[in-house]
Amino acid sequence: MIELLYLVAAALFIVGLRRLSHPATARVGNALAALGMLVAVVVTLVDLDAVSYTTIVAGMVTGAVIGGFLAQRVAMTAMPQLVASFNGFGGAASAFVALIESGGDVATETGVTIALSVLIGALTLSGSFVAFGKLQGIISGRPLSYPGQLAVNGLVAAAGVAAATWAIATGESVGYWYAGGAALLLGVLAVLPIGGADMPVVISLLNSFSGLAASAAGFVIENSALIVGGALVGAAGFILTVQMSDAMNRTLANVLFSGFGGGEPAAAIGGDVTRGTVDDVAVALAYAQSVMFVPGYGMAVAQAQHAARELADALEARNVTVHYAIHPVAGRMPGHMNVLLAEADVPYDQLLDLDQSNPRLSKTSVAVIVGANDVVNPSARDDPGSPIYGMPILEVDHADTVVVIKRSLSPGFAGIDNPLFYSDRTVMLFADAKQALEDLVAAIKQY
Amino acid sequence: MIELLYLVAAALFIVGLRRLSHPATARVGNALAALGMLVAVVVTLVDLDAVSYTTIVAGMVTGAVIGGFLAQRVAMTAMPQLVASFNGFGGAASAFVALIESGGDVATETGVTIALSVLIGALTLSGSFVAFGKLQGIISGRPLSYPGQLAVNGLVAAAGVAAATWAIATGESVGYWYAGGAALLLGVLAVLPIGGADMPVVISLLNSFSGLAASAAGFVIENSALIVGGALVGAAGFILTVQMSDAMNRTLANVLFSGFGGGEPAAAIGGDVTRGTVDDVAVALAYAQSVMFVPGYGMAVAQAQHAARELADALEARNVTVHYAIHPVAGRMPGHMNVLLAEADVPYDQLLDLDQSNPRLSKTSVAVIVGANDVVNPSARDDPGSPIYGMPILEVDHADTVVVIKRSLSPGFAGIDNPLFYSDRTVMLFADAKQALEDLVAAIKQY
Amino acid sequence: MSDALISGIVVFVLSGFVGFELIRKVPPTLHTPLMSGANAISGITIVGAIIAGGLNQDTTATILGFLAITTATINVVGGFLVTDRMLGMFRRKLPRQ
Amino acid sequence: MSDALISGIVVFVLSGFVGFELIRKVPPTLHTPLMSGANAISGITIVGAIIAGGLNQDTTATILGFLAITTATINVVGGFLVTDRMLGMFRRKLPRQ
Amino acid sequence: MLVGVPDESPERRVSLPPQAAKRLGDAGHEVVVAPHAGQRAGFSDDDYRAAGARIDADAWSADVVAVITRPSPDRLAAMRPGALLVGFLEPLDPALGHILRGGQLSAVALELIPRSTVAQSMDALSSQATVAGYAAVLLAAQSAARLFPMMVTAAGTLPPAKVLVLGVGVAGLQAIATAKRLGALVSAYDIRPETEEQVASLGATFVAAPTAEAVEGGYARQVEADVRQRQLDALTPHVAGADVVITTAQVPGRKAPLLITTDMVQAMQPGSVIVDMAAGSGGNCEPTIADQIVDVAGVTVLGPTDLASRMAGDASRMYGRNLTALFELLGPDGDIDLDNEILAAACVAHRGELRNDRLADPVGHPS
Amino acid sequence: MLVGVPDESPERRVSLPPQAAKRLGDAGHEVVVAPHAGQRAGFSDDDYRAAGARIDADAWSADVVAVITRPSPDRLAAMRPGALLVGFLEPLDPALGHILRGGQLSAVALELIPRSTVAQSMDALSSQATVAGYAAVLLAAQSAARLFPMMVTAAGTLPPAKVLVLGVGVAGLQAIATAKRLGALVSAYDIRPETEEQVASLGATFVAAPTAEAVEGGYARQVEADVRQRQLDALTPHVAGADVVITTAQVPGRKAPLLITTDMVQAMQPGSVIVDMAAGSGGNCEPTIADQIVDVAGVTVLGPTDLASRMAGDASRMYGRNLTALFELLGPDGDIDLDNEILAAACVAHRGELRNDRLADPVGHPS
Ligand SMILES: NC(=O)c1ccc[n+]([C@@H]2O[C@H](COP(=O)([O-])OP(=O)(O)OC[C@H]3O[C@@H](n4cnc5c(N)ncnc54)[C@H](OP(=O)(O)O)[C@@H]3O)[C@@H](O)[C@H]2O)c1
Ligand SMILES: NC(=O)c1ccc[n+]([C@@H]2O[C@H](COP(=O)([O-])OP(=O)(O)OC[C@H]3O[C@@H](n4cnc5c(N)ncnc54)[C@H](OP(=O)(O)O)[C@@H]3O)[C@@H](O)[C@H]2O)c1
Ligand SMILES: NC(=O)c1ccc[n+]([C@@H]2O[C@H](COP(=O)([O-])OP(=O)(O)OC[C@H]3O[C@@H](n4cnc5c(N)ncnc54)[C@H](O)[C@@H]3O)[C@@H](O)[C@H]2O)c1
Ligand SMILES: NC(=O)c1ccc[n+]([C@@H]2O[C@H](COP(=O)([O-])OP(=O)(O)OC[C@H]3O[C@@H](n4cnc5c(N)ncnc54)[C@H](O)[C@@H]3O)[C@@H](O)[C@H]2O)c1
Repeated sequence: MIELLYLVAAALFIVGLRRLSHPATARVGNALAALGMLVAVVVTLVDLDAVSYTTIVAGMVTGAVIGGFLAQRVAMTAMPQLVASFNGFGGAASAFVALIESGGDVATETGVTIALSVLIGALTLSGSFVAFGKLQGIISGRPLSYPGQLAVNGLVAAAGVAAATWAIATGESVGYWYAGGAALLLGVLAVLPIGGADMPVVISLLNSFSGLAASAAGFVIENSALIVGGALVGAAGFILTVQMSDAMNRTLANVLFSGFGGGEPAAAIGGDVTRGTVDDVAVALAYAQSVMFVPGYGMAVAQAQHAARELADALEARNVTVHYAIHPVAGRMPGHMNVLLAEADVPYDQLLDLDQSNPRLSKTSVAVIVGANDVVNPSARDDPGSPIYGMPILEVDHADTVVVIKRSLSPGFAGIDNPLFYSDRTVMLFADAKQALEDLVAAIKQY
Repeated sequence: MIELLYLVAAALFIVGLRRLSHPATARVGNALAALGMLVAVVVTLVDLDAVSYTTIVAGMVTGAVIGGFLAQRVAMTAMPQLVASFNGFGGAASAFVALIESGGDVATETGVTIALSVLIGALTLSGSFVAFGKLQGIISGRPLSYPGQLAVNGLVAAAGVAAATWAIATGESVGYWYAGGAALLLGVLAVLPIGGADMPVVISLLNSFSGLAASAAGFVIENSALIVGGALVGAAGFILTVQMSDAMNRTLANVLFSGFGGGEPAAAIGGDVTRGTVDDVAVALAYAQSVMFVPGYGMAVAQAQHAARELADALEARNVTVHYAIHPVAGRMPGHMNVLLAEADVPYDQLLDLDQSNPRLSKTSVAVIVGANDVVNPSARDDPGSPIYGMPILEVDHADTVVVIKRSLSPGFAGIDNPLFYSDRTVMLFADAKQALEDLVAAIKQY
Repeated sequence: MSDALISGIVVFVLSGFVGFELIRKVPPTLHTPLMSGANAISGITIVGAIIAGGLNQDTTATILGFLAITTATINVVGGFLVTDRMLGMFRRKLPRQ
Repeated sequence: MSDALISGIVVFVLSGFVGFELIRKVPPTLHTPLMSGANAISGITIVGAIIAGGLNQDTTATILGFLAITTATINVVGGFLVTDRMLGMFRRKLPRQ
Repeated sequence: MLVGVPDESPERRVSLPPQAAKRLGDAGHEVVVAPHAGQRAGFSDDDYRAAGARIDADAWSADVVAVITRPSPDRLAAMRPGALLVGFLEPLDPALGHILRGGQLSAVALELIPRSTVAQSMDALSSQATVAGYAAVLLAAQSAARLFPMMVTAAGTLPPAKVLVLGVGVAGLQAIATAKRLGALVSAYDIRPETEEQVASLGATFVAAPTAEAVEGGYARQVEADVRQRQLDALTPHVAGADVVITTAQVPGRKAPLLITTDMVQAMQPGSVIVDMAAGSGGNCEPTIADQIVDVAGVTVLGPTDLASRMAGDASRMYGRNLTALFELLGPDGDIDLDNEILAAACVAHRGELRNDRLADPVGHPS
Repeated sequence: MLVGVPDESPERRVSLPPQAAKRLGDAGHEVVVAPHAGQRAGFSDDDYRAAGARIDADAWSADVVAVITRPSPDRLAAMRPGALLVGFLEPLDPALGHILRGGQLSAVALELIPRSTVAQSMDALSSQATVAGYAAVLLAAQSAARLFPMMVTAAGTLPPAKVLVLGVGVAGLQAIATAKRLGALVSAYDIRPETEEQVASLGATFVAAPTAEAVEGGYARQVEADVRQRQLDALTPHVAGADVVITTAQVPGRKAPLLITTDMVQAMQPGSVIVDMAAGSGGNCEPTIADQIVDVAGVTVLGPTDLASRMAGDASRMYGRNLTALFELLGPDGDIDLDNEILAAACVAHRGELRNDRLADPVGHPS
């Protein structure tokens, strides 16, 4: 019976993970997975004929208090590092379980699984805490590299494997401890060289590892719940890791071994601007209440008017309110935006001029700047030294979120820099306007 | 070891099935699955310490000859019924395996699995062959219904379960045979009332059943290869069945119990025309070499010009050549199509008039008629009695495949029927032109 | 319940999940080939037929064994071959040569 | 190899397939919550910790058991709670009130 | 057969441009063109010669004489007995019958070509109305105080001009399409209910006003007085709000229906424009005077009757195409096969014998 | 301050339409308008009264006199010393200096407003060029033998008209946009290389011919003789193939560059049209005569200088917007703050003192 109840728990994990990967069902998914965990724990406790429950109760209470406290109190901005630390604890737990079992007579097969559990668990532990330190700013986010790095890591890894082999062969359980020590060191050495900006990918990979460690521990104590749950996380976590590096346009190998992705943590890549992906922007648009398109000369150059209209159609099909804000001097001739949007058959009542747009912008969820620049430059309003000071602008910085679609950070007609791009409400989507809008249309249909 | 090799076979099944569900990799997928089967069979034979190989060799040779012969010789049009018959054989095999094991002393647990295997296997066998008969025209394709049908089926099912229960309880193996007999009857009774046009869905469901039967047989002989392989097919087949009824805009329950979907087999639904789905058309377009759009008044009414352009863009991105054939009297005013396509920014050099289009149409893979009717009516060419006889038409019937997008079979301006719709090269996509084209754009991006 | 049964159930449930997750949106043109391929895989029962048929207990069992092996082999061999034939046609039909 | 090991491997491989197939294209906004949720599930090792820790062999084992249970519980409780918190914020952040 | 193309000045169009003459030549016919016949449409005598035609002042004595507008009686006198006259012959005018009978002439009136799918290639009413509808919008755009497109500019936001098209036949549809291209906000109205869908098919808005299943052979019928009044009432606010109104409503054989009264014109903004394309048959707008510019309280009312002629080149090209398609139905010497549905409908006289029913009831066969 | 709006007939536009007068009134200024000043643009005296302006024949004695074109010297004599004159003053003409000095007048020439992003709301050259570019296309479309849009019809397939725009400034861009809207196949050329992207941004094709980084303050410079010849050679085939050519090329303070020779015109198809928008400064086309219709071997060459005036209503509205934006820079009595970059650039005389550098070198500050 206990096995079948574990199977129920596993099924809940599976359904939970599936839902977690879709925006609309994620929260329920998490709850289902938690329910699965509850089932597994209760079944175990009921079935257990333990010598003493003291340790168990003490450990669970302590852990619950610490975990609950951290989860509630830590600032939202520190979430990634918190997850890293939790993950480290999970790896540690698997290693501990294996170490407990390493005492006494151990079959070779079991020895191998103990070794795997200890090695992977310890590596996860130290790696996760280095990642935590980098994200928290305790350790420098800069990639730390020195010559012969890979060789050193290889040596440490070999030492760990050797210690484990010795332990398995001789039955000397202290060998597993040595192996664990080597793995701890390896975790530190492997993560230190990776830049802070790449930490999320590293944490995800370590998360996949902690699944494998749990699975290995499951082999040690011959428990199917651990094997199934661990394998699930191991595999799903790996796929997620790959997707995360894809989203950064990197390969996983490149993330792990290049020492690239330097600078401070957070998503700040390529200067001080926040760079978004098509998917980021698509989700923001799909769940927005109102969207304001702000076309400029770049829309004309890209001939992106039809794509803009398509995106607007896709959003309206999701009950998002859409308008277009036309600045009097957008483009390169009077009425430039009008002629293009009329060609794309945008209804006239969606076109707003400056006076109509600005009051609306402060109530807009997302302003999408399509190849405009000077006409949304806040220095015309804020910086008396600017050559365009005094020109009325479209105050897109009053919207909740600003998405800027252009190919680079280069300036527009007036040849001046635009502080909007560096605002923390702004997400830059660097691409040709037509391509970006078409990609957004495709992406939105997924959500 | 044998278990691990079975696991390899299972992995090959999984990878094979996954690839089978994507057009570009389907054939490789099938090969991988076949390889998995080979591994499983070889492993079994090697591991086997059989009393006699005669039966085995004789059976395998006979089966291979029959199966190979049928697979090579049967006409392509008879494929669905061939699959049905193969499926029936599979179900029979599982039932036989269970029956062999039913001799001698049998534990209750095993008895249950034997019963399941026999019941499901026998049901699959008879159901599949009824489906075969309906598709082959041996049995009438018309849904056959009589009052109290469900009650009768319920009784037969109850009898089967009762016989099986008796067999399990008493250990009388003949009870399994009775149960199998009842299941055979039930298979016939359950499938007979369903119309010929719905047979593909029924076969798919029975296919899922034959997986379950194999899995049950696996439990009987405690063989993990059968359990895994059977469960895979059971689950995947079920999902496929649901998708197939979705594609017909029906629920599965509706297919099984409504007796609807009458008429002859084949995809002929709603008269003599071939009705296509968006996905059918999308695949045909995605893998075409050249596509000719033929717009008519319906494109104008639907204001589908932008959607047409989007679809053309999506096709061109796949290196499909796209043109538009404009008939002199398409629409309701001279130049009607021109003004709309110019609005959608279709390049002038893609617009062909009558004289330019007709030579090209015979070299066109797919002609897509977007809300045109009279201007593609072959009776203007072929039927001297037609009121429009003598008017030059766009000879779309010279293209390899013709897709007609309109809302119904209603006639156009001239008020006359159009034989094009009933041609066997023609697929009708009944929908509003704009909606259909937008759906096609979305679908094409999947392939 | 026997251990074998329980571990069988675990394996069965997990395989079922794999099967469910495996099939994403399939284009209708592939419905029949996929069904046919899946059907061929369900011929895995051939392994059972070989094992059971090889035991060679009595005449009935031998006959049943022969039948089981034959039908299962038809399903497997015919199934994979016909799927391949369909897919071959499918590929060729679309682009015009 | 022991039967337990073999059936363990079968279960492991099948679960791995489920895990691989489970994750389709995930929107980047969900990357962190999904990672966090998956991490909480990897806390299933708590079951192992309870079993191993409950054996209470000697002092080292007791201490290790306590540590294992504590760390695993932190992972489970903290993990699920923090995921829920993230997702709650995510929902609220997007549509403006 | 010998086809004659007379000089129809002051008409700017020519019945057969050089391209059409070439097509006829290729089909084995001979074409004789009066000197300078094509000049006002941009075709020189050399172009005709290059197309294989003969330049000769005596184009009237051919087997078939192709004209655009009805010639004066003295010109018809130059035609030889039994010859065929083709063109817009105003077949309702009883004077016509008299001349044709006297000259023993055959005649095909292009106005009577059925508006059916097969006959569309000969439908010169359609081809000329297409050109006229386009020209009407250009004229309106030039005469209006407003630019048609919406423009958000540094010198203020110009809203799109509001264009109202009354009568959605061939010319009306073309006017809708052209005004919409230029960026105007277009609405339209016609008495025939099926035009609602046609208006939408060009992306314009249909104005809710009474419609009636009032169709004969595809043409509108005259409507009852009470419907007329309800029409006017419903249109009044739309006319008042429009910057440009283009009217095209006609009922064959009758005076054009009145759709805009002087009061309604006065309610419009100064600077607005009305182009009344029905001016030739009395006009849809009360103050309209054919071919004059009338100013009503700052509103410009134009009644041009020569719109197609203003684009004489393309208009002649299309007309020539219509005629060559028609000529394919004729016998070797221009004989008319009265069993042919299209010719039977459009032939008003056969060798001097008047086909009176056609003269009396000028509405063609239902398509 | 008191703003005067004189009657400038025969000019059809008016410097301040009623809406602009109302905006000035709301800002605390007084506006005096000469009787019938707005009539030819569609604005009645009553409209002005309703907008709060005073109708008075003596509009010349105001603090600020707003004109469109440069007034004759005798009219300027009616201005009071120290008053400000604003409008298109043709600042290059030395005669202007004489008058201004004599009358102790201040003057702002709108031609000299810098073409920069901040000054765009006062840029009357742009607003009037916008209207003119649109009007030029309407004029060309009416004069051409071809319809602009492509039409596949039962009366044959009409190919789209080929329109070539030479000079892609404000007017050229608007001409491209308008011709494209009407369905023509548009190509364009300008000497400034950055216009290639601008042409593409309207969906038209750039013609490959020599370009040069020849820019001063956003304007084109005159180019060397060899470049000029290469330009002509490169343009020749494109001009010959065009149904319509619209030329807009100007170099401030110089005669307009010659882009089309008489030979090139003769190589065009009869029935083609050239609209030369640079006719006022000598024309881009050799046979052009300002404000006349010239026929060169069947090609119509038009040199209208009053294009913006033809759409007097909207042109005046935009001009009025430009002026009210400019007036916001002025002091309470119309004083000019010469520290303001825009005013410093455009002010040609300050209380009779000529700002000579501006008169000598009329090119504005680089933006
Ligand atoms: N409206 C008029 O009448 C007129 C006339 C003359 C001058 N101007 C001036 O032009 C400016 C107009 O402002 P604006 O905001 O419309 O334009 P802008 O300030 O010139 O900026 C346009 C932006 O579009 C981007 N872009 C260009 N091609 C693109 C492509 N294919 N895809 C995506 N982005 C592209 C460029 O950035 P990347 O290179 O990074 O992509 C550029 O920064 C004003 O300064 C105005 O004064 C206007
Ligand atoms: N070009 C001209 O100058 C002119 C003028 C007058 C008359 N005509 C005549 O009009 C005809 C033109 O031929 P055509 O082939 O263009 O048109 P058609 O023969 O009138 O057929 C149009 C088809 O479009 C379909 N349709 C309508 N709305 C639709 C929508 N929203 N989505 C999808 N389909 C829609 C209709 O079928 P469903 O209802 O089943 O959807 C209809 O059968 C000719 O007979 C011609 O003689 C032409
Ligand atoms: N079969 C074909 O291919 C074909 C080709 C061309 C035209 N047609 C048909 O021929 C018919 C006539 O076209 P036309 O352009 O010569 O028409 P027309 O010039 O005779 O009249 C113009 C329009 O005025 C409308 N009208 C008449 N009285 C009116 C009133 N009181 N109020 C409002 N509108 C009024 C008519 O309905 C018509 O649409 C149309 O039905 C058209 O679709 C058919
Ligand atoms: N900053 C702004 O917001 C703003 C606003 C309006 C105009 N502008 C700029 O002002 C400048 C002038 O515009 P404009 O319309 O008044 O110009 P313009 O009337 O002086 O000249 C018209 C065009 O003719 C071109 N030209 C001159 N010589 C030529 C030759 N030999 N061959 C071909 N073309 C030739 C010029 O390059 C110019 O594009 C442009 O650069 C324009 O972008 C800027």
